[in-house]
Formats: sequence, C-alpha cells, structure tokens
Amino acid sequence: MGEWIVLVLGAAFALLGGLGVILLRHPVHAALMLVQSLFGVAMLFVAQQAHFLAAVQVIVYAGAVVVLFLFVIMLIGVDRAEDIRVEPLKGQRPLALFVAALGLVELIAIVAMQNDFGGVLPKTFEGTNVEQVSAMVFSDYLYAFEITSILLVVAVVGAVVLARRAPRHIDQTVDQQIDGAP
Amino acid sequence: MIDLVWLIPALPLFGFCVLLLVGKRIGEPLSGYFATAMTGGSFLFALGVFADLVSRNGEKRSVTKVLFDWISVGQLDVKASALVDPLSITMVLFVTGIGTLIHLYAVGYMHGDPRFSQFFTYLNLFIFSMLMLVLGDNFVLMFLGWEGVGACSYLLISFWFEKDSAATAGKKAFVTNRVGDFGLMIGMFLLFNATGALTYNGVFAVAGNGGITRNTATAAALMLFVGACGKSAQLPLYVWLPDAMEGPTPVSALIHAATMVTAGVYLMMRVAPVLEVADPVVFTVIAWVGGLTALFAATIAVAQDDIKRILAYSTISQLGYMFLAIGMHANAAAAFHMITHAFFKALMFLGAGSVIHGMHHEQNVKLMGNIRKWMPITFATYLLGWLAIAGIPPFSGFWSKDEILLSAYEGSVGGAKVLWVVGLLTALLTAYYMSRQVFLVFFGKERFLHSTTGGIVPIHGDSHDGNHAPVTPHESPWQMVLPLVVLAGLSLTGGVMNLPFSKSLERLARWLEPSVGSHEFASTGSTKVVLALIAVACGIVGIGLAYRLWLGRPLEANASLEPPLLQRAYGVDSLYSSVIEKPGRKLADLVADVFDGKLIEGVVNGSGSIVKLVGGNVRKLQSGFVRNYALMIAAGTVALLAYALLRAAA
Amino acid sequence: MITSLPHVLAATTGLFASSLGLTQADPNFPLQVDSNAGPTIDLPTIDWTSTAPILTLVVGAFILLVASALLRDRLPKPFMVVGTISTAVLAGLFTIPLWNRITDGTNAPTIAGALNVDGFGVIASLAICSAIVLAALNADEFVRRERIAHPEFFVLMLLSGSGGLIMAAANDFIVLFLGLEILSIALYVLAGSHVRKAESQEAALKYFVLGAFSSAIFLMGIAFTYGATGSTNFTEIRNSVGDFIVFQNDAFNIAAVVLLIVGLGFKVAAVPFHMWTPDVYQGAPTPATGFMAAAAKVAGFAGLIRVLVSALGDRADDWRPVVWVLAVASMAIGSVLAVQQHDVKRMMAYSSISHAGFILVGLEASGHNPLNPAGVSGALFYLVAYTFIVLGSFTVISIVGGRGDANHSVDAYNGLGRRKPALALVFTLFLLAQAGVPATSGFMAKFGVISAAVDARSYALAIIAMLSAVIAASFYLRIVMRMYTAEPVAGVSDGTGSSALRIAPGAWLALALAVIATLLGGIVPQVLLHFTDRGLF
Amino acid sequence: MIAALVPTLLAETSEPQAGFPLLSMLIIVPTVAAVLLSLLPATRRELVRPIAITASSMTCGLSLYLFTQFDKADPGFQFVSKHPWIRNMGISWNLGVDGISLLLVVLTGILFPLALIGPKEDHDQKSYMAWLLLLEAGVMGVFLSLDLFLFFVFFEVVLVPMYFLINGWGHGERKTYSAMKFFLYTMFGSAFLLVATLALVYLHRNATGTMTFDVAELARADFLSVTQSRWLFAAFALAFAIKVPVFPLHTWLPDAHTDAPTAGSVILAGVLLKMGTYGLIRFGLYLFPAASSWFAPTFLTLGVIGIIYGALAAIVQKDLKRLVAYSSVAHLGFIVLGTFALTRQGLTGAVLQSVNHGVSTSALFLLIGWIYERRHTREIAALKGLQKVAPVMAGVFTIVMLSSIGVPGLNGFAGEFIILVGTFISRPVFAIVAASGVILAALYLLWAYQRSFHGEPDEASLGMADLNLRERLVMVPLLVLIVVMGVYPKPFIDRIEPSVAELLSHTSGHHDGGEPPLSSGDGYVAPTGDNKPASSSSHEGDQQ
Amino acid sequence: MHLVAVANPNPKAYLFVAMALFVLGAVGLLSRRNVIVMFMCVELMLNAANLTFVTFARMMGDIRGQAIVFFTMVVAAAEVVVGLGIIVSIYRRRKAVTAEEASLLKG
Repeated sequence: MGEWIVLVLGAAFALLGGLGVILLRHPVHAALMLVQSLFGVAMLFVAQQAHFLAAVQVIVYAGAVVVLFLFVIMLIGVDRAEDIRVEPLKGQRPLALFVAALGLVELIAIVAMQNDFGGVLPKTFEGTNVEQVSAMVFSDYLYAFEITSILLVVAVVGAVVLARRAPRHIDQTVDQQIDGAP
Repeated sequence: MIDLVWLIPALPLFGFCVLLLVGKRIGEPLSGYFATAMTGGSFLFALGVFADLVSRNGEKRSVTKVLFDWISVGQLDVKASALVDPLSITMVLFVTGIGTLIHLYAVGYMHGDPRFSQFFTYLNLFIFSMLMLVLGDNFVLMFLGWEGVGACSYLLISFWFEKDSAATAGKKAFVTNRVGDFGLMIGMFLLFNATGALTYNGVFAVAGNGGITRNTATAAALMLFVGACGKSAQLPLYVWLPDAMEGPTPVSALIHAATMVTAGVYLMMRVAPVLEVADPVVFTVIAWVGGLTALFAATIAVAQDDIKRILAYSTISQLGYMFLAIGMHANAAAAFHMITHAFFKALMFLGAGSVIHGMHHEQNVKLMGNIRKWMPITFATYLLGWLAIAGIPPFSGFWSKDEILLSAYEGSVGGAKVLWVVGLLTALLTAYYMSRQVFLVFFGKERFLHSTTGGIVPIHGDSHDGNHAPVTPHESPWQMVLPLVVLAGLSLTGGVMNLPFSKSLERLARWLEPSVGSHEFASTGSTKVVLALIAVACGIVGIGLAYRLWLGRPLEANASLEPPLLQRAYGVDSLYSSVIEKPGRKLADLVADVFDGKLIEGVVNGSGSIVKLVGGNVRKLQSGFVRNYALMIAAGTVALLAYALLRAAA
Repeated sequence: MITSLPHVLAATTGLFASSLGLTQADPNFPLQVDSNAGPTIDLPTIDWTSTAPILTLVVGAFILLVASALLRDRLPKPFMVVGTISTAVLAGLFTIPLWNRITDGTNAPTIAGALNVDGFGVIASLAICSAIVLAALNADEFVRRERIAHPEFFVLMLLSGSGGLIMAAANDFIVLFLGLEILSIALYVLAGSHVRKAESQEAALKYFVLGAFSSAIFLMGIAFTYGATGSTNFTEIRNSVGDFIVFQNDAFNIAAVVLLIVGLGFKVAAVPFHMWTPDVYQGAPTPATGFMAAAAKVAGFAGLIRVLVSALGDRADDWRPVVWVLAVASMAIGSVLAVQQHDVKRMMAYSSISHAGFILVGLEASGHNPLNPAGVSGALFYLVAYTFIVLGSFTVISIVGGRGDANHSVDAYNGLGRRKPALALVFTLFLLAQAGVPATSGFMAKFGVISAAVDARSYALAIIAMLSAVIAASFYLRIVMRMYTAEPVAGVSDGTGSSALRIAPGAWLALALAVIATLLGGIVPQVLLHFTDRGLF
Repeated sequence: MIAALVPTLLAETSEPQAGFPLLSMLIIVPTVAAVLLSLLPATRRELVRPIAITASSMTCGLSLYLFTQFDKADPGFQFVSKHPWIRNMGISWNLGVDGISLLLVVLTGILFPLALIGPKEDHDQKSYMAWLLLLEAGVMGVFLSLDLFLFFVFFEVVLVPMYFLINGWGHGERKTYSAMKFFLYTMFGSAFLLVATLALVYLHRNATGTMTFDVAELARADFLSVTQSRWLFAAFALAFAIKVPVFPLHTWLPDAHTDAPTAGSVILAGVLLKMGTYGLIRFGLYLFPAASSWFAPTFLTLGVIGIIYGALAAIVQKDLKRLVAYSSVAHLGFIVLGTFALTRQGLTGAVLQSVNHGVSTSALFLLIGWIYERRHTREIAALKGLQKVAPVMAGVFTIVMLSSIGVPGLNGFAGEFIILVGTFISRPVFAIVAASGVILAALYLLWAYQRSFHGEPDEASLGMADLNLRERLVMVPLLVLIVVMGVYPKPFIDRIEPSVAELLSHTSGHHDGGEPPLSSGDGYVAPTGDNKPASSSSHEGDQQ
Repeated sequence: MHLVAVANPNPKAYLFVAMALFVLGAVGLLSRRNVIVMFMCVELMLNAANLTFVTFARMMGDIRGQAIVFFTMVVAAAEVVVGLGIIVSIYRRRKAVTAEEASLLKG
C-alpha cells in the first residue's frame, strides 16, 4: 500500500511537472517544474528500491543540471517569456499533438499487452543498493564507466569552444582578417 | 570460249574502275572511246561465247560458270556464278551490242560536258550491272544487277543534277523501282523458303518435280511480277520512266528503252518454270497488266509535246506488249519484240537525241519542223525506226508485234480476245502518235526559227560553246550518225531473226526454247495472214490519220486532239502525290514530331520532370525549422511503433 | 572531468606500459575493494590490446590539448595536424594485433563483454582513423584561414573518432550509447565551431536538438531491449532464449527494435530521420562536414549493424521490412532532392542520405534467414569506400569554398576544369565514384550491396537501388558538366575575389590519398574485400 | 546463425598463359596511352596527336593481326586469357573472342584511328584524345569480356568517356542535355542488367555450388526455371535494347548523335550501338535460349516497328546527323530482327550487319562532320549543290549512301539480305514488313542527298573545299571495306558462321514447352517438300 | 497472491508513467519554441527512459538497469553542457533563443 502512495505521488509529481515544463510560458518556471518532475521520478526510483539513483537524481539532476539551465536562462535574460499560444509553424502543433497522442496510445498499448506481473519481485537484491550499483558499475560496466570520462572531456572541451568569447578581431570581416594577418 | 564468259562483265567493270580512278585525267574524248572499247570488247567476247554455244547441241547449251562463293550461310548458298544459256547470251549480245553503239554515240553527244568522263564511268558500270543481271545464275546475282542498273539509272538520270527536275527524277526512278524490288525480294524469299535454293536451276529443279505448291508458286510469281512492273515501268509503277527522260539522251536510249527496262521482261521469261507451276491466274494478271499498260501509255503518248516523253510513253506501251506476250505464254514472241524494240527504240531515241543535239537542246516537237532539211541522215534513219514501230512490213517491228497479237488472239487467258483488240488499238495509236511526232519534227514548217535572228535562241540546257547567239540546226558528228545507221539497218532487218513462215525460220524461238520454253501457234497460215493484215491496216490507219491531222491542217486546229487529261498523263502523278506522297509525309511528320517528339520524348522527359516535381514538393518539408524536423522523426517513430503493433498482432 | 581524469590517466599509463611490453596489466588494478565492505567487486580483466586504438586516440587528444594549451605560441605551425595524424595512424596500427586475433580465430568479447573487436570493428575503426587523417589534412589550412579554435578542432575530431571506434567495437548497449554520445557531442561542437558564422551555429543547434531527441528515443529503445531480453550485452541478448525475458509479447520486442533503429537511423541519416542532414552539412565548417559525413556514417552504421545483426539477428524478420522501407525512402528521397539543390554541400548531404540508403540495402540483405554475411560485408565495403570518396569530395569543396567557407553554390564550379584542371579531374573522379562508375571504389561498393541484396533475393530493392543511382548520377554529372563546360560567374567562379583558389599541400595530400583509395578500391577491390568479407561472422 | 566464411586466399597467382596476351593488349594499349596522355605536361602538346594515333593504330594492327590469326574452323572462344580477379566472387579477367565478337573487335580497331584522324583538330586535344582512347579500351573490353562482371564494368565504363566527349566537345546548344540523356538512359538499363547478372550468378551458385561470372559456365548449366529465365532475359534485354536502341527506347540516340562531336558520332554509331546487339546475342540468346525464343515475337515486332518508324522519322528530319541517327534506328531494327529470327542466317546476318552498319554509318558521320567543319551547319535546308563544288565528297557520299540503302555489291546488302532470308524462314510476316523498310531507306537518304548535294550551289556553298588528302585517306579504308564486304563477304561470314551455328545448337537444346522450337543448326527446314505454308497462309502463320 | 497484488502496484504502472513522461517530453520538444525549454523536454524524455530502466531492473531483480541509469545521467549532463554552450554561443551573435529564428538553412 505504501508503494501505491509513493507511486501515485511520484507519478503526479513527475507528470504534472512535465506538463508544467511544456505549458508554462516562462522558462524559469519551466525549469522549476522540471525540478518537480525530476523529483517525482526520484520518488519513483525510491519506490523501486533505487535509492542510490534517487539520490543522484536529486543531487545531480535537480541540483546541478537544472541549476545550469537556470544559469543560462538568467545569462541570456529572464524577461524572454514565450507566448505559448503563438505557433509560427503552420500545422505543427496539431500534428505534434496528433503524433504524440498516437505514440502514447501505441506505447501504452505495447506495455499493456504484456503479461501481468502482479507486482511480485522475482529476485531481491543482496547488499545495499549503493554496493550493488557500484559492483555493477565496476564490473560489467567498468569499460562504460571508463569511457564516460571521454564523454565528459568532450563536453568540457566543447563547451569551451562554443562559449569562449571570441577574440576582438573576430568582429572584423573575413577579408580584413586575412589581409591583416602576417 | 564459254570459260571466258567472265570477261564479258569484267571488261566494263575494268573500264568503270579505270575511269573512276583516272577518268578525269584521261579526259575527253579518250575516256569515251576507252569506255566504248570496253563495251565493244565485251560484245566481241559475247559473240565468241555465242558462237561456242551455237556449236553445242541442245542439252549442253546451258552452262554454269562459278567464280566464287558470294554469300553463303548454311543452306543459303549464293555464288557469284554465271549461267550461260541461250536466253542470257541473247540478252548479253544485244545489251553489249547496242551498248557499244550508244557509247560511241555518247562520245559525240556528250561532247563538251564538264563531266564527260564521269558519264562514261557510269555507263560502263551500267553495262556491267546489266550483264550481271542477265548472266547471273541465281536470283541474288540477278538482284545485284537489278539494283545495280537501278543505281546507275539513278546516277545517270540525275547526271545533270544542277537541274532540280533531273535530281528529282533520278530519285523518283530509284524509289519507285525499290517498290518493285521489294516484291522481287519477297518473291525470292518465297522461292528460297520453298526450295532451299536460289539458283535458277535449283529452284526450277524443285519446281519441276512438284516441290513447290501452287500457292507458293503463285505468290512468288506475283511478287516477282511486281518487281518486273517496277523495272519495266508497267502499271502502276510506270511513273518514273517519263520523268527519267531528264537524263542525257544516250541514257534514255540505252537504259530506258533498250536494256534496263527490259529486265522485267527478262525476269518473267527466266522464271517461266515457276510460272508454269503457278495458278493460271498469274498469266491473266500479267497479260492484262501488259495490255492495259500498252493502251494506257499509248493514249498518253498522243498528247505529249516533248520528243523524248513521246518516246518514253511509247516505250512503256511497247513493254506492255511484251508482258502481254508473256501472259499469253509466248515468251519467244516477247523476247523477239524485246530485241526488235531495242533496235528501233534505241534508234529513235538516238535520233531524237541527234535532233535535240542539233536543235541545241530544244525538245518540244511543236517548236521543230522540217528538220529533214537540216539533218538528212538523222531523218532517214528515224524514218526506218518509225516504220518499224508502226508495224509496217517488212520492218522488224511488224514481225514481232504481229506475233504478239497472234498470241493474244489465240490466247487462253481470261479476256484474251479483248486483249487482242486492245493490242490492235494500241498498234493504231502507236502508228498515230509516232507519225504525229515524225511529221511535227521532220516535216512541215520550220517553227523554230526566230523571226528576227533566223536561228534558234537556245532556251535551256547548255549550248556547247557557251555562246547564246542564235544558231541553226546542224547534222550531228559521225560518232552519233554511225550508230544511227547501224541501228537503222537492224531495225530494217531485225525481223529476219524470227520469221513466221516456217519452223526453220523461227530461229529465235527455237534458239530460246531451252531457256524460255516453246509456244506453238495453232493458227493456220491463212488466219495468220488475215491477222497480220488487220494489224498492218491498223498501222496504216494510224499513219494516215496522223497525216491528215498533223500535216494536212494547221497545228492550232488540233487542240482538241490533245485534251489536258492526256497531256497531264491522266493526272496519275498528282494522284500519287495526293494519295501516297502527301499522306506519307503527314505520317512521317506525325511519327517524327508528334509520336517521337511529343509522346516518347514526353514520357522520357516527363519522368525527369516527375523527379523534379516530387523533389520540389518534398523539398518543402525541409523547411529549415528544427521542430518540423523533430516532428518528422516523431512521426517516423510512431509509424514504426504502429508497425511493431501490427506485426505482433499478425 | 575531475572525477574521470584519474581513470583515464591510469588507463593511459597502463596502455603504454602494456603496449611497450614492460609490465603485465594487473587485472585488479586500480580498484581493489575491501571484501568486508559489501559484495566483492569482481573487476574484469582489462584487455588493453582491444581497447588500444580507442585509448590512443583519447590520449593523443589529451596530449595535443595539453601541449597546445601550455605551449600555444611556441608550437610549430603543423604541430596539431601532424599530431592528429600521428595519433590516428598509431591508432590504426594498433588494430593490427586485433586483426591477427581475427585471423587466428581468437577474438572474443573482452572487458566483461563490453567490447568485441571483430573484423567488423577493426575495419570500421580503420575507416574512422582514415577519416581523421584525411579530415585533419584538409582542416589544417582551413581552421587557420577561418580562425576556428585551432587545437580544439583537432582534439574534438580525435575524441569524436574515439567515440566512433567505441561504437564499432561495442558489445554492450551502454558502451554503444556512450560511444554514440561521445561521437555526437563532439560533432555538435565541430558543427558549431565556426563561431562567426550564423549558419554554423544554426547547424550545431539543429544537430544538437534533433540529436538529443533521437538519443532519447534510442535510450528508450535500449530500455525496451533491456526489458525484453534482460540484458544490454549483445552476446547475452543474442543468446537469450527466453528465461530472462520479462515481456514476451512480440509487440514489445519489435518496439524495442524500431526505437533502436530510429536512434541509429538518425545518426546514419536515413529517411525519415534525415532532416538534419542537409542543414547541418551545409552549415558546418566544410572539413567538419567531411569528417561528419564519413565518421558519423561509419560509426552509425557500425552501431546499426552491431545492434541489428550482432545482437538482434534473430529478429531479422522483424527489422528487415523496416530497413527495407528506410533504404528505399533514403535512396529515393536523397536522390530526388539532391537533384534540386543549388548548394554543393547541401547536395552532398542529400547524396549522403542516398548513400545511407544503399548501405541499408546491404543491411537489409543481411537480414534474411539465415543471416547473410554478404550484406554486412557489402555494407562494410561501402562504408570504407565512401569514407575516402566523401572526404575527398569535401576536401575539394572546402578548397573551392574559399575564404569564409562561403563559395558553395554550384556556380562556383563553373569552369573549374579550366582554372584548376587537376582539382577538377580529382573531383570528377569522386563524383563519378559516388555515381557508381566502374573502376572506382564507388562501383564496387554499390556492387557489393546490390550483390548481397540479389543473393538474398531482394530483387525489388536491388532494382530500386540501381534506379535511384540513375537519378543520383544526374546531379553528380551536373557538377561535372559545370566544371568542364559552363561559363564562370563573376566573383563566384572566375578566379577573382573569394573564388581565388589556394590549395594547401595538406589538402593535396588528402586528395591524393583519397584518389588512390578510390581507384584501388575499384581496380583491386579484392584486397579490401578480403577484409570486409570477414566482417561480422 | 553466424556462418563462418570460408577463408579465401588473397594471393593472386595468375595462371601461366602461353603466348602473347593479344586480347589483353587490345585493352591495355589504349588505356596506357590514355593515362600517358592525361599525364602529359601541358607544354608538350605537340606529342598528343602522335601518341594517340600511334596507340590507336597499334590497337588497330593488333586487331587485324587477330583477324588473320583467328581460326575460322573453331566455333568456340579463342585467344582466351583468364586470370582470377576477385576470387571469392568467381570474378576473373576473362577475355576471349569468337566469330560473333571478332569482327566487332576488328571494326573497333579500325574505326578508332579513323575517328581520331578524321575530324579537324579541335581545342584541347589532350583530354579529347585521352577520352577517346579510354573509350576504345572500354569498347574492346565489352566485346572481349567473357566474364559477366567484367562485361558490366566495361559496359559502364564506356559511358563516361562518351559523356565527356558529347558534353565537352559536342556541337549544339543541347549537348549537355543530350549527354545527360545518353548517360542516364543507358544507366537506367544497366540497373536492370546488373541486378539480373547477379541474380543469374546467385541462382547458378545455389544450383551448382560454384560462384562464377564466367559466361560459358553459366550458359552450360541448366538451372533456371522458365519464369526465372524469362525475367532475367527481360532485364538483360532491356539494358541492351536501350543501347541498341530498340523502339521505343531510342530517343536518346538522335540527341546524342546530333550533339556529339564527329568522332563521337562515328564511334557511337560505329561500335557503341553494337554493344547492344552484341549483348543481345552473346548474353540474351546464349544465356537464356528458351526465354529469348519466348520473347522473340516481341523483339521481332519491335525490330520491325523500328525499321519502319526510324525510316519514317528520318524522312522529315532537317538535320543531317539526326537523319542518319534515325536511319540507325531503322538499320538496327534489321539487326534485332535477324537476331530474334533465331536462325543461322538471321544471326549471321545480324552480326555481319552490325559491322556493315558500323562501317557505313561511320563513314556518313565523318562526311557530315566534314561538311559541318566547312559550312558550320548540318541543316539540310542550308546546304545546296555541294556535288558541284565538292565532287569527290559527293562521290564518296553516294557510295556510302548506296551502301546504307542496301544496294547489292556493297556491304549493306549482304547483311540485310541474309537477315531477311533468315527471318523469312522462321517468321515470314516480319520479313515482309521489314523488307518494305528498304523502300523507305532509299527515300530518305536520296531525298536528303538531293536537297544537299544536287542543284546549283548557293552562295555559301560556292567556296566550299572538296575533301583534302587526309580526309580522302581516312575514307579509303572505309570504302574498301564497303566494297569488299559487299563483293566478297565470305571471309567474314566464314568466321561468323561457325560460332553462330554453335550458339544455335546450344540454344536448340533448351526450350520450354509450348514454344515454337528454335530452328536448329540451319534455318532452312524443308529441303524436300514445300511443307511451309504458302505465302497466303504464311501470313497467318505468325499471328498465333 | 491477490492481496499482494493490491498491496503493491503492478510494475507496469511505472512503465505507464514512464511512457507518459516520454510522450510529454516529446510533445514539449515539438511544440515549445524556446530552445532551452526544448532541452528541458529532452531531459524529461531521458528521465522517462531512466524510469523504464529502473522499473525493468526491479521487475527482473537485476541491478544492471540501475547501473545504466547512472550512465544515462552522465550523458544527460554532458548533453546539457554542450547544448547550453550552443545556445550561449548563438545568443552572443543574435540574441535569439527561439528555434524558429534558426532557419537560414533549408530546402
């Protein structure tokens, strides 16, 4: 019964948060709703005994990632609220809704068609969740873990390349630069 | 001597090659004499071969001489080989004989022409082709000659290609002949298909032992006859011959009177064994086509003003006689008339040429008159030719025409008697229009004299000296006169070849019998005499009529005798033009512009356009808006998920 | 980055040590876990050899990054390019022992089943390394000219390449996904690296948004697969006989497959997941486009083939129709739209979509029962051939593009045959190769996939492929025609202004390599076929 | 599931071949020369022509040597040169020549030097010559290949130089369009050719276990079902029909011809079209005997339509080259007719006529090219009275024209006649209709000749020069061939016929039920009796 | 058995939530114009996938599903870094953050 409650709450958090993300016109509000949604998902993690992940979800996701979002939103101006009633692309929204609705129906149908599991856990985990996860990460997924480092390096280098303020002469025209170059 | 038969065509071929390569350097008149010598030499060899053949007895008078394999694929085995037999050697003799004379004549006639040597190049090639036509022992070699003479005819008719009319006439001759050739080819194929052979002997051997069904034989015979109609200018393919008169006169004499046009007759005689197997209706067809052509052309001839056109229609008419004879199974009579006709018609053409030459290329008989005063020899020889064609005894034409009429009278084909009457009528008309021509040209007033200058102002063609000052008619040089005299002699005496008085005097018929078969006349002597008298009477009536009308009264009074319908030759040319040429052109336009240009090209280019069109529309999806792209991805995903559901359900 | 650096450095040290044969890799190095504190972590043995090429690229990238950061102005001009090329070549050399394993028949999944360096992986790796070499040669002059962040461009290329190598060798969905992300994220940045060009940034944005979207779908696909098979490991998935499987209704399994196809189909630019391609190709700096076209295509297909054939080969009947449709749509749409283009880079983008269709033909051919190795072999050959052709083409395009990387209208090629006959001839070769004219590797590539399709009796697909090649030929020829017969347009192709062409030695070298590869692939294809025939099986 | 591939040997140990690799040289010499030319520095332009002419003359000499060394008694492939190329696919460098290809090879050898020398020097000789030589290598390869893969490669390779020749050196505003059309049209056909080739090879492998592209081996085994062989034949035939071109796939030809440079037209008409007819015989008939007899009525009909249609369209053409192009459609109709008559005569005639048409039409295109060089127009209406100012040209034109019309004694007749005989034996109705095309041929050619050569020359024609020495010398070999092949075709027929007979005896072994069997060995059927339906009934003979 | 079923929800329920979240994210991506919000929507989708992993992990009693989520989070973080970097870079030039403003390239 307890799980039911967590489930309903978590789902409500997650889905309402998601709705908020797509419906609130102000990006800052959207970001906050994203936090709510992520928190809801974290609750669902907890409900499924993924405690470590729930923690990471809150700390990394809601903590770091959304902060990053907010930071950028602030950087480029909070006042840029979007009028979500305006849709410049003709037919985009109805089509999107149609496609999404169809997709949802399909996905639900696909899941619903499966055997009923009855909520029984066939196996239980040994040890603490963190231990379990770490054992997995450092055994089966050791290589994956190693290469996440590459991913992060790429992200950092990429961010540097993209966000680095260009040297002043970059505002010159191309030809000027080339002519002026030694 | 027979072994040397290949030298007969080889000499003109050699002449052709030499003239082709160095003719221009040899120049005038040497190239002309050279060509004449080649043809003459070939005539001499022919005489030798003839003598050899005569010295053999009947069975051995057919000799095949193989030179090399020509076209040989599987059963199709065509050799370059000559069949020396009475028919072929007879043809060879008169082709080379008359050919030599006309070569000589041409040396004079073509004097001063800038393409003098070229003319003789063509003439020699023509002689070679004609010899291949008659000497070949198989249909294909005959076809080689057949097409070769056609090509030479084309080249020679359009010899003066600067004139559009000459160029057109040459083309017309070739194309019309091709229609006939089509028939000839089909005929050949039918025979080959039925017999597996293309040699005469091979085909006839199968035909002789019943190897060809009647239907095949009939079809083959009719198709071959189509070919003959084309070459020999019979209805309905005769239209090219009158136009062919655009060629130099020696060409008209040689090709379009004496030799080439008789090829059709030769062909029908040659394939006699096949005709025998065929349904008799074939003979009826041949006889009627021949008879009708004879009459038809004769009626046109009465209203023509061009001296050569009159002769041209006359030629068509006379060729009609020959086919009439073949239709009546009288091959020897046809051959007889073919030879005598070659004599007198060549004579008349050459005479006409002489007149034209003397008149500085004036051809309208209405603008002539009293030429006998200026060109006595030409006049004298022309007279002989006239009497011969008019059927006045004892000139050669009388004998041969009489035999044809006799065969028609006795003939067994449907409507033979009618054809006999047609023949008589034609004889009358022939006498009439030839007399008209003679009277207009040689008698009466000198209508050509220009009132102020006292001479002729050349109206067209080249005057030899390029000087347009008035000139007067003159007799031709000896090179032209000599052949006239020789041919006049032959026209006078040609009948000797085949006199009907006794079997032994029917030399030609007996000579040709191994090749073309025999034909016994049933009529008794008295019937023959009566018939001959009727024919002669027709001739005399014709001459008399012409005398009354054309010498006895002013020309203007005779306008009604030349109705426009006849002058326009019944309008057949324009009929053909509107029935065949114009729709043909329309069809060609339709094919090229509409069908090819629009339909097929439309499909081809259309497929390109469709690609562009589709591309243009699909391209609009690529709107540049990232959310549209995402939508596309989403839609694709949803579609694939639907596939997943459907496939799982299935 | 901070957390990961020690691992990498440790790994790097180990790599060098092992590759020099100095020390034996310690299986438990470096993370020994106290057995009292929970379950024992059974650290897998690190098979350094199998990961050596990947590590080489990464380490090379780090060295270059650090060196350039520390010694920025003191480094000789060609340092970056030489370093990049050496790294890539070294990485390529490290595949030799891997190939020896394959010939010995001793290759097997290693590092806890994370990697499986089979023939397919080796060849795809080599193709990506080649792509790095050629793209670097081309980029050297370009980045200097266009003032693009110089060291980072090369570093990102190397890192992106390492992602591609990971995908090529992956034997686990997570490894594959991470490889994909490494590759993609680096490519997003490369696409946007021309920071002064709005087009470049727009390209990066579009690529990123759509890439992230498709990654999410791909991840969901992995989740479904995990749910369906109970594993993310290809070997286990292949061997799963049902005892793991949670969901047994086929709809779920097929849904997993199609979601994976969407994610990877996006990467290889298959219709209808192709929409980013033209915009990104056009907007990205040309050398980056060339690299993207080659490396992303190879890596994407490596992933696709790994997933569909290695892991989900048993489900071939489910995915084959999907691949069929994608192949046909890609070939048709790619060809038809390319005809419409006026921008050469855009045209090449559509052409690359069409090529993706062709490679999918090979994949479709392999998806018959029993699995047809010829299809994979054909696709692999195609990928290798395409790598050289497309990089050669983009090298020419970046030369013609001139200053500002702007001169990409087809008009720019007018009269190139007279201005730069050698360049025009080389480009002609590449275009003809793309059109599939014999004596070029492009022909053998098409031949390979068509042959496989026919072998699998996919006649209709084979014919559609060949017909779309006909349409495609028309736009390749259009460029060729412009080079040789059209009149130059003032300022665009008359040799003045930005159309004045300078060809750097590096670009010549790149062209020469691409030409040699293209011709050899067409004339002595058996050399490459010998390798590709050992693709996956 | 994971099938281990049998490891294949990479080592290319070529089997030792005795003697001089004559056939390979025919391909290698022009290729090497082409490469040499393209590498030639721009400063040595004066070497371009000598190199090109030497190379093509060498090839010509080799091909003539081949002709003399060819054993006419041997119907099989001679001078076979076989080296494995891509072993695991059974692909090899497999060249050989038999009676069917011999003459085409020789024709190629002869025409190329003439096409190189014939036209006046154009700009940028270097790449022009290089492309031409490459083209020669490709064409040689097509005629010599006994390996389907190799054949396809050469078949495709040929497109490229031709495309460049038309596009780069062609005349006319639409040359780009024409070149593109040529390329795409042919490629369209190749699409089906490649797929069918592969299908054939794989079906063969599935049946016999050996993967091979060797034509002889594929033909030997009898492994195709009726349906399979029909489909495959249809695909092969489509590719070749486009190349021939067979109506209604011909519309690329007039465009390509009109806009190609003279040498291009010469080669296009002379040998490129023959790749189609050759393909139909070598691959269509040889590989799919039963299917080809099943399809024969279709092709006969198309051939006959082509004959009439091409001729009709030619009549109203205003451009001399277009006219000759449409005449080619008609002439190739004859070749198709002969091929699908499936008789010894028909096939022999088809091969012979391929050569004949090559000779005559090349000569025509050269002549038209020279007219164009002098007058810068090919509009019939713009030309007049050329015969008077250029009698030698007119004479040569006349001979060539008569040959094209099919006047006996010249080459055109021999081929046409044999074809018609061969067709009449098996399909009289088609032969009859086809023969009527002979009439039209005379019409359009003579009419065009009359309009451009006859009459008084107009202003523009007056100054026109006659053929110069070079041009005359170029014409000599063609004229000699025209006459020799017309007067004494035996040496040629003798070399063709055994191979044709062999082919037919091969095909007669295969036919599916319900079809009229092919005439075996010899087309002629009834030596003793007239068991053929008479002509009246033979008209219905083919309607069934 | 029945009671247990009532006591604990069927794990499929989590899946339904995940699916809904996934589609929600997709809808947002398709219909929001602000690029930053679009990124947030991608995060929603990734979270949906994570939830799916965790759910399956639990259903199978297999910890790997959870380990995977760990990596996914790293990926998400990396993506966000670069994505925001791109936005910043664009914003520097054009002061624009709606997706429609980036439409120079099309056709």
